[in-house]
Amino acid sequence: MIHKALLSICYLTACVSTALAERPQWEQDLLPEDDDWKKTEQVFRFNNGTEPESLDIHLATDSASIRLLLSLYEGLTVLDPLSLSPQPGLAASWEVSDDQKTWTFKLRAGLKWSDGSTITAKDFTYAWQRALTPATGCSYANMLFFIENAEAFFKGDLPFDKVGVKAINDQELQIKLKGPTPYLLDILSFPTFFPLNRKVDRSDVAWSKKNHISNGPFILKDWKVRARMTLIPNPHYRDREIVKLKEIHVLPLDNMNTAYQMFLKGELDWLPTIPQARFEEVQRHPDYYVAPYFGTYFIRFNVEQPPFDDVKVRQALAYGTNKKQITGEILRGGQFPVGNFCPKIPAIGYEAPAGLPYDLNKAKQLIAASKYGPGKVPMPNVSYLYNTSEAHKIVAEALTQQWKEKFGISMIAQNMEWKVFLKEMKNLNFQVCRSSWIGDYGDPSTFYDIFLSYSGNNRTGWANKEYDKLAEKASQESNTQKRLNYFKRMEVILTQEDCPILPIYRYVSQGMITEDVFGLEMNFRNLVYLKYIWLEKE
Amino acid sequence: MSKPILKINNFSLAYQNLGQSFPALKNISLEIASGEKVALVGPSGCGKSTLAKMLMGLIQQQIKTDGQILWNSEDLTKFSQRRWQEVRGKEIAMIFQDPLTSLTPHIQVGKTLTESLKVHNLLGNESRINKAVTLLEEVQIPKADQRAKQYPFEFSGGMRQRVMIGSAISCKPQLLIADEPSTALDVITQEHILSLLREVADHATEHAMILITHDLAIVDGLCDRVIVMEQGEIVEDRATKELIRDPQADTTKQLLAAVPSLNTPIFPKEMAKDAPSLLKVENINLIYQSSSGLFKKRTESTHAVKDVSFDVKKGEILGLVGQSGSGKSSLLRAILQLKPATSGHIFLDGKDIMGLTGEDLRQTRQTMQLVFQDPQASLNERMTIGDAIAEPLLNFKVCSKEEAKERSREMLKQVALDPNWYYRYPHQLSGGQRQRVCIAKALILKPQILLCDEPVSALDVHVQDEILKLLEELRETYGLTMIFITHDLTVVRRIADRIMIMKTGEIVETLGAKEFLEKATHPYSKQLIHAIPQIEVEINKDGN
Amino acid sequence: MLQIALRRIALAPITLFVLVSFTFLMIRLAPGGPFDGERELPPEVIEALNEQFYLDKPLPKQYLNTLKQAITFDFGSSMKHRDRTVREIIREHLPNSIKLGALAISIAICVGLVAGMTAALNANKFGDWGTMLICVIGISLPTFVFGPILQLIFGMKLKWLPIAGFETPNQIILPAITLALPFSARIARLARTGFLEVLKEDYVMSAKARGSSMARILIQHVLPAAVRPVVSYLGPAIAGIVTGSLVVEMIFLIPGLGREFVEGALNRDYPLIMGTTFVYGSFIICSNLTADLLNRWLDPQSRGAEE
Amino acid sequence: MLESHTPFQIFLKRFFSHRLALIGSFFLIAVGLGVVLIPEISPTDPSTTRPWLGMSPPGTQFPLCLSENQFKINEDPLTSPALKNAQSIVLELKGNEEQTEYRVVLRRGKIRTIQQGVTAYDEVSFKEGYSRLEAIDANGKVVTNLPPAIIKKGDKPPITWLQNKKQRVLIFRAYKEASNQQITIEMQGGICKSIQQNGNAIEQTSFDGKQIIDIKLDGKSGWRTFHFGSDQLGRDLFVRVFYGGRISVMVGLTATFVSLFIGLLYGTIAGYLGGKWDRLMMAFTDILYGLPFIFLVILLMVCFGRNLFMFFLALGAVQWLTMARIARGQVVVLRTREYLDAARMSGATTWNLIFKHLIPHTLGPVIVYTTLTVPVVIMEESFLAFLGLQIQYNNQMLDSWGALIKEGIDRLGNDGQQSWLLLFPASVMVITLVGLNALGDGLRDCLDPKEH
Repeated sequence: MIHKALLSICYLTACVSTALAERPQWEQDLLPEDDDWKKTEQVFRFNNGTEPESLDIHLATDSASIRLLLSLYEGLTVLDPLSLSPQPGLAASWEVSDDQKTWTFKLRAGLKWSDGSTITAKDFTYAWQRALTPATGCSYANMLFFIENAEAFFKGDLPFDKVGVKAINDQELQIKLKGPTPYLLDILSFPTFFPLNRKVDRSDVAWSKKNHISNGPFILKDWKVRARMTLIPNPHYRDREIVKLKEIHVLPLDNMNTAYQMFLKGELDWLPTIPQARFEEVQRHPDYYVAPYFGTYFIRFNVEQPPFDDVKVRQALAYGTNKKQITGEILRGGQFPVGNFCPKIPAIGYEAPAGLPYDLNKAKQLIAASKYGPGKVPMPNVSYLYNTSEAHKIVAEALTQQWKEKFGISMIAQNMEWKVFLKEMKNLNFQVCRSSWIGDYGDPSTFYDIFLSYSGNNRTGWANKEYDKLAEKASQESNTQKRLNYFKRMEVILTQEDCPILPIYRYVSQGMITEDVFGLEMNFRNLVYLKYIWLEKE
Repeated sequence: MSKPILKINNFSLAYQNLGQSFPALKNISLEIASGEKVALVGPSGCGKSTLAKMLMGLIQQQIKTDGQILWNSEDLTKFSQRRWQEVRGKEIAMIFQDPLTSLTPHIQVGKTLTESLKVHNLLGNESRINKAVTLLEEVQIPKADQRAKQYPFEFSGGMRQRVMIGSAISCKPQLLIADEPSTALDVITQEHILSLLREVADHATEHAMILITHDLAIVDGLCDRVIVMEQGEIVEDRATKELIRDPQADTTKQLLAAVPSLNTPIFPKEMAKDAPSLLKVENINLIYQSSSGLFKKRTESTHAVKDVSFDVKKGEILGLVGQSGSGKSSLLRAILQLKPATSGHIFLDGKDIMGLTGEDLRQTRQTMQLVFQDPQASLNERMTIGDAIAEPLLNFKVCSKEEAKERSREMLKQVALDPNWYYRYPHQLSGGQRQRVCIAKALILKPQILLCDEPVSALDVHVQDEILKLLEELRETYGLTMIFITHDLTVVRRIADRIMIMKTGEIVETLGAKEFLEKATHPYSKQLIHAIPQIEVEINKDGN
Repeated sequence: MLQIALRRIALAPITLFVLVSFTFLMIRLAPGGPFDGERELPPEVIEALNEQFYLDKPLPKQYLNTLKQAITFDFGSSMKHRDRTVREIIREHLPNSIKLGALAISIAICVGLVAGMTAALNANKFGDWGTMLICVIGISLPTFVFGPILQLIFGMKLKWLPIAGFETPNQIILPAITLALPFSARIARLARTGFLEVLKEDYVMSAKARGSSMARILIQHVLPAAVRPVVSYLGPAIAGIVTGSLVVEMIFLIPGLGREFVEGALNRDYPLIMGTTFVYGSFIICSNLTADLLNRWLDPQSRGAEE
Repeated sequence: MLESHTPFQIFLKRFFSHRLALIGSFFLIAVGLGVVLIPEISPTDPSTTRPWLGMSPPGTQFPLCLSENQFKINEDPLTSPALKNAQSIVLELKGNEEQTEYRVVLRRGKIRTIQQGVTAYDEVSFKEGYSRLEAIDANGKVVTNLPPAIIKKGDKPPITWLQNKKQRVLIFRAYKEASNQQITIEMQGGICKSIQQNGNAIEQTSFDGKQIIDIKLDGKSGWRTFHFGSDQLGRDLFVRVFYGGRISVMVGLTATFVSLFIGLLYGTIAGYLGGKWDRLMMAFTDILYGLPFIFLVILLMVCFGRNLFMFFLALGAVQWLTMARIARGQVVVLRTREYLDAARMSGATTWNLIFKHLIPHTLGPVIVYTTLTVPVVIMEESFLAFLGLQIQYNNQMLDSWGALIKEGIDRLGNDGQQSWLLLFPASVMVITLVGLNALGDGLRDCLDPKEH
C-alpha cells in the first residue's frame, strides 16, 4: 500500500515538472512554486453543509451537489477560479459563426471516462437530450432553451434531431442557438451541460450512487450517506498530473455549530459556511475569510396589495430602510448593504447603478405624499412573510421595528415553513416578503430575467412593458456595451423608479480554511475546483 | 422443667416518631423453657405482636429499648445483623398472620419452603426438591411433588399457611413463634391449621412455641401456659387450665366472655307461623360470564347461585351461613339487583321485582337496604358521615336538605353516636362506629327489609357484641325484617330466627335457630358446628 | 398469556393501518408540494414527476397505492433524493438509530436501577432525597440543553471525546449518555417506588424471618417484583428514546432515521415520510408489546392466566 | 395517631414535611411571580431592539432610547416612549466618531490579506488623519496607542503591532474623532418644545443610541441594566425570559387541561361502563398509543402551520391517552368497591354516581398526573422549538422558553461565550420543570392512600 503510494508520487512529480511550462498563465498561478507540499499528506476534509441531493447532473440543484459535480465532471469549458473567465475544458478549441449563432466545439484528443472508455461528442448529445426530456425531471431544463428548437423538443413538438445540437463526429460538437448568447461559454461550465457516459444503465434510480462513471479530476470512491463521502483522483482524467490531493473527505454536517466546532478542533480543513451566531467571534480567527457573493437579499412587495400598490410607499421604504444597521449592527457577518439588485460582474465589466440611498427625510416626504396616512386612506396593517430561519427572523424583526418607528407602519412578521412560504409567494398571497436570488451564470440576465412579466419567478404582481422590451433587446444584441446599458436601465426601473423589490444586502461567501490549504481561491460565485488544492504544512 | 431458653428481664420498648415516644412494652419479664408451649393473649394493640417481632429482630421503626432479652443467655437486643441472620429461621422461626401476603408471589413454593435450609447451609441444592416435598407432606398437602413447583397464587389461604408452617419448622428451631396463625382464615380452615399446629407441637416436644392470639378459645389444648397482656404489660401469666377456671385480671375475664359459645342459651323471638312472607325468592340462578378474547369468543361461566328458593316472613331474621365463596354475597346482590340474576323470580311484598331497570329499580331500593361487610370500603371517604347518612333522603327526594340534616342527626343518635359528629369523616371513626354509620344510612329510609352482609366479621369481639346488640335493639324499634349473612355460626345463632346453610351456590339446609345444633343433618352443617373452637372447661366456669 | 399476546399482536396491524392512513391524510392536506422550489420548475417537468410518483392519480387511488406500498414495504424512491429508494435510506440509517437507542436504554436501565435501589434502601435519608432531586433535575433537563453542554465540556474544553459523527466507537458515548439521562432518572424514580413498595410487603419480612441475608432478599424476593413498574415503563421509554433520538441525532450529527424523517416532512417527501413513520410505528408497537408481555411474564399469576 | 385530622390536614402535614415538594413549590412560586410581574413592571418591553447593544453580557447598562432618534421642534419625536414621556431630557453625546476597521491575516508571518469588510487592499497607510489606532488580537485583547505605519501585502507587519510571534490575525481600528455634544430637550405632552445643543437653541437634532455617553430623564438616570444580558438584536433577555415564560406556562396549562378534560371523561366512562365497551374504548386508546405520536405532532405542525391551537390539539391529543388510562384504572378499582354499591343502594343515579362518587375519587392521581403533564408539555413545546417548529400565533413566532433556549444553543460558542443566552432561559425553564416535577412527586407521595 505504502509502496504503491510512493510510486505514484514519483510518477506525479515527473509529470508536474514537464507539464508546467505548457500551461496557460491563469493556471500556472494556481500551482505550487516548489515541491515542499509533497511532504504533507494530501488528505483534504471539508464540510459540504448537507447531504447532496443527487449526483445525477440533471437532478442536482443544490449547491452541495453542484460543488461536488464540478470536481467529479468537466464540461466543454471550465472557469478560471480567479477571474471566472471561461477557459477550454474538454473542448480544445471552438469556432463561432459571424452571427454568433452557430458554435462548433472540438474536443481534446484522448479524453476518457473514469472506466477508461473514450469520451465522444455523442456523450454530450445523449446527456442534453436526457436533460431536455421532461421525464428525467431536470429542474434546469429551461436553461438549455437558448439552443435552437430545444424548447419545442421539451414540449414534445419536435423530435430531437431538429434540436440545434449535433455531434458532427466523435470529436466535434455543433451547437445552434436561437440568438446570440454571450454567456454561452460561461454556462457550458455548469453541470447541466456536462456529458454522460452512455453505457450506464439509468433505469435504476440509484445509478449515480452505485455505478458512478465520471470524467472529472476525482471519482466517487465511497458514499456513506449522512456520514462521509470519499473522493479519490480519477486515473483517467485528462489533466491527472495536476491533481495533488490523494483523498477528499466530504462531510455532510448540517448542524453548522457542530461543524464549526469540529473545524476548531482541527477535524476539518475547510468550512464553507459559518453559523450565523458565530460571525462576530470568527472575525478574530485567522482562518476566517470573507468574499462577495453572487447573490442579493431583497424584499418583494406585492404591488397589488395596499399599501404597496402606491409606488411612493415603496420608494419611501427604499429610502427609509436603514440597511447599514441591519448588516453592520445586526447580522455583522460581512454582508454589505446595497441599493441595486444585480451584483458587479467583473468578468464582463458590468456594474449596476447604485440604487436609492438612505435618506430618512426624503422617505418621510414620500410617505406624506402617498395616498396613505392621517386624513387620507389609513395606513393598513402589514404582514411581512419570511421562511423559517434565524437570519431571516432577525432581519424581519429589525425591519418591523424600523418601519414602525419611522413610518408608523404596524407590521407583523409572519414566519412560514419553506414549502408553505413558497406556495403563498407563488399565489401572491402576501403583502411583503423576504427573498433572495443567486445567479446561475456570469451574466446580468440571470438576475433581471426573473422580473419579466411572464417569468414564473416574478412573484410580485409587477409588470413593466419597458422592462420586458429591454430584456428582449438585450437577448438579441451582440454588442456587449449596448447590451450592458440595457441592463443598467432595467436596474433603474427595478430598484429606483418602480421599486417592486427592495434590495437589502449582498450575500458574501465566508468560511474558514486552515493555513495549510493552498490553491483554494474564493471567487464571487463561490465556484471551487478541488483539483487545484493542495496541502502544505510548514 | 428444663432451663429457660428465653429470658426477658424488665424489658421496655418505645417507638420513636418525630421526636415523640410511644411506649409499646412496659417492664416485661418472662421466661420460656425449651419444649414449653406458651400462648400470648391480649386484645389488639396490647403489644403482643411487637414482642414477637422483637424476638425476631424484625422491627423496622425507630425504637428505644430498656432491659434485656436473653436468648440462650445471649442478649438479643445487642445482636449484629449477621448474628440475627443465624438466629432467624434456624433458632427462632415465625409463622405470620396473613398467609396471602407472606409468601413471595414469584418464587415457587418449594423454594420458599426450603429457603431457611439453604441460607443456613443445611442442605445442598440437589436434595432441596426432595426436602420440599417431604415438608409439604408433613404439613399435609396432597400431591406434594407437583405442588412444590407451583406458585403461591395456585394455593388457597389455608394451604399457604401450611406452607408457612412447613417453612418455619424446616430447620427445627428451638423456638417457634406463631403470630395469629389462624385469624385470617375461615372457620373450617382455621380448625385444620390449629390441629396441624397441635400436631407439630406434639411432634417436637423439645421445641418451645409461642402462640400469639386474641382468641382464648384456641389456646386450650395447644398451650400449657397463657400470658395475658394489656397495654404493653403482662397482667396474668398462668397455666392454661388454671387461668380458664379462675381468671384474675379484668382483661382475661373480658377475653373469656367474648369467646363464642354454642352452649349459651339463646332466645330467638317466637315467630308467628302465619306471618305474611315479605320477600320470596324463587329459583334464583346467577351465572357469571367472563368472556375473554376480542375475536375468538371464549366464555367461562361460574355458577355462583344455583336454583335457590326461600322466603322471609315479615319481622323475621333469616341467617345465611356459608364459607367464603359459597355464593351468599352473590345471592344477596342478586336479590338487590346489584348483580342481576340470570333467572328466577324475586317477589317483594308480592310484587315481582326481577328484571326491573332504571328508575323503577331505583325506586324499589327505597324498600330494601344493605349493610356491608367492610364499613371502611362502603363509605365514601370524601363525605362527612352526616352527609352520607342524609344522602339517600336527598337522592330519593324524600325531604328538604334541612330536614334531611335533622333526620340524619337523629339517626346518629339512634345508632348511639354523638349527633355532633355529623361533620366527621369516616376515617376519624373506629370500625365499629363506622358500621353504626352504615346501619344508620341503611335505616334512614325506613326500609321494609334490611340485608346485612357479614356486618360484624371485620370487627373484633367486643365491637361485634355491641353491633349485634344495636341490631337487636333496632329490630325491636322498627320491627325490622332482616337477612343476615355470616360465616360465623355463633353470631347467627344469637340473632337469627332461622338459619340457612349455603354451600357452593346451593342451600343445603334450613332450620330454626333453636333446633339447629341438635337437628342439623347435613354433613357440611355438622362440619361447621364442629369447627367452632370450644373451651372444654366451659361448664365449670358456668357453674361459678 | 398466549391469548393476550395474540390479541395484542392482532391490534398491531390495525394500529399500523391507522398510522398509514393518518399520515397519508396529513401529508396530502399539507400546503406545498414536493416539487415546489425557489426556482420554478418547468410545468412539463412537474407533470412528468407527478406521473413518476403516482401523484397524477385521484387521491383514493394514491391512497390504495400507499397501502400497497406499506404492505410490501416498498415505498419507492425518495422525492428529494430521487436516486435513493426509501428502503435503502431506512436500511442505511435504521441500524445507527437502533445502536444508539439500545446503548442508551441499557445505560438508563443500569444506572436507573442502581440509583433507585440505593435511594430506596436509604429511604428518607439524605442519600434518598438527594438522589431524587438529581432525578427530578435529570427529568427536567431537556436533552437539547444537556447535549450541547456535554459537547462543550467533553468535546471542546477537555477534548476527551469527539463532538459529532458516528463512525468510531467513542463517538457514540456522548450521544448515548445524553439520550439516556432523562430515562435513567425516570427509571430510578420508578425503581425507588417499586423497591419501597415491595420492601414493605409481608413476604419480605417473612423471608427475613427465614434468615435470608439482605442481598439475597433484594435479589430473590424484591427485585423481580420491584422492577415491574420499570418494565411497564420500558414501552413508553423506548418510544421516548425514539423521539429523543431525533434531537440527539441532530446535535451529534448521527446518520440516523430521525433526521431523515424531519427532513422528509420539511421537504414534503411523501414516500420518505411514509416509510419512516411506518418504521417508527412498527418499532414502537413491537417495543410496547414486548414490554407488556415481559411484564406479564414477571408475574407468575398472569403468566398462566387468560386475562 | 392522626385520628382527629381531616384528610386535608393530613395532606398538609405530609406535604410540609416533604422536602422535594417544598423545594418544588418554592421554585414554582418564585417563577410564577416572575412570570406574572416582571413583564408588567419592567421599564423595557421584550421586543424593543437596540442593535448596537447586541450580545451584551449580563450587567451591561443601556440607555432608554432607540437606535435612531430624531427630535424636531413642535413635532412628535422619533424615540422611545420613555423619552417621550419625560419633561426634560439631558443628553451627553459622543461625537459621531468615524471608525474604520481592517482585518489583516498573516500566513507564515507575512501579511496575506488586508480587508475592510469584503473589500481587499494591497496596501493601507495609517500615517495621517487618524486620531487613534487600536489593534485587537484573536483573544480579543486590545492594544491602544499604536504608532502609525504602512502595511503592505506580502510584508511583515510592524513588530510593535504584534502581541506574539504566533499571531496570525490582527484587527485594526482607526478612528477619526469628532467633538462631544451636550443636548437638552424640553418636552411637553409628547411633543418636542425646545432643543438646545451646547447651549444654543436649534430646530432639530438626531442621534444614534450608541452615541449616548450620558442620559438623564427629568434629572434621573436614563440608564437601565440588562440583568440577563441581551440577545443579538439588543433586546433585554431578562424581560424576554419572563415574557417567554408566560407563553410556555400558558401553553403547558392549556394543553394539559385539554387532555385532562378529554382523558378524564373518556377514562371514567370506559371504566364505568365496563365489559365490552370498556374493552372497545381501551382498544382504541391502545391503537392510538401505538402510534409514534411525536412524529405525527411534527407532521401536524409542519403541515398545518405551527399555530398555537394546532399545538394544543396535537399535544392534548397525545396526553389524554395516559390521562384516560389513569382515570379508567382508578374507576375500575373503585367500581369493585362497596361504597359504589352502597351509593347505588341509596338511590344514586348514574350521573350522580359518576360525578359525585367516581370522579372525585380519581382526583388524587389525576391531580398528580396533571402536575406532571404540565412540565411534559412545556418540554415538548421546547423540543419542537429546538427542531425549528416553534409555535406561532397568527403566524407570528412566540418566543417561548424553548425558542429562547434554541437561540442560546445556537450561540453557545466553542468556549461558552455568550453562554448567558442559554444559561438564563434554560435555568428558568429547568427550575420551573424541577418545581413542577418535584411538586407532582410530592403530591403523589402525599395523596397516596397506601401511606395513611
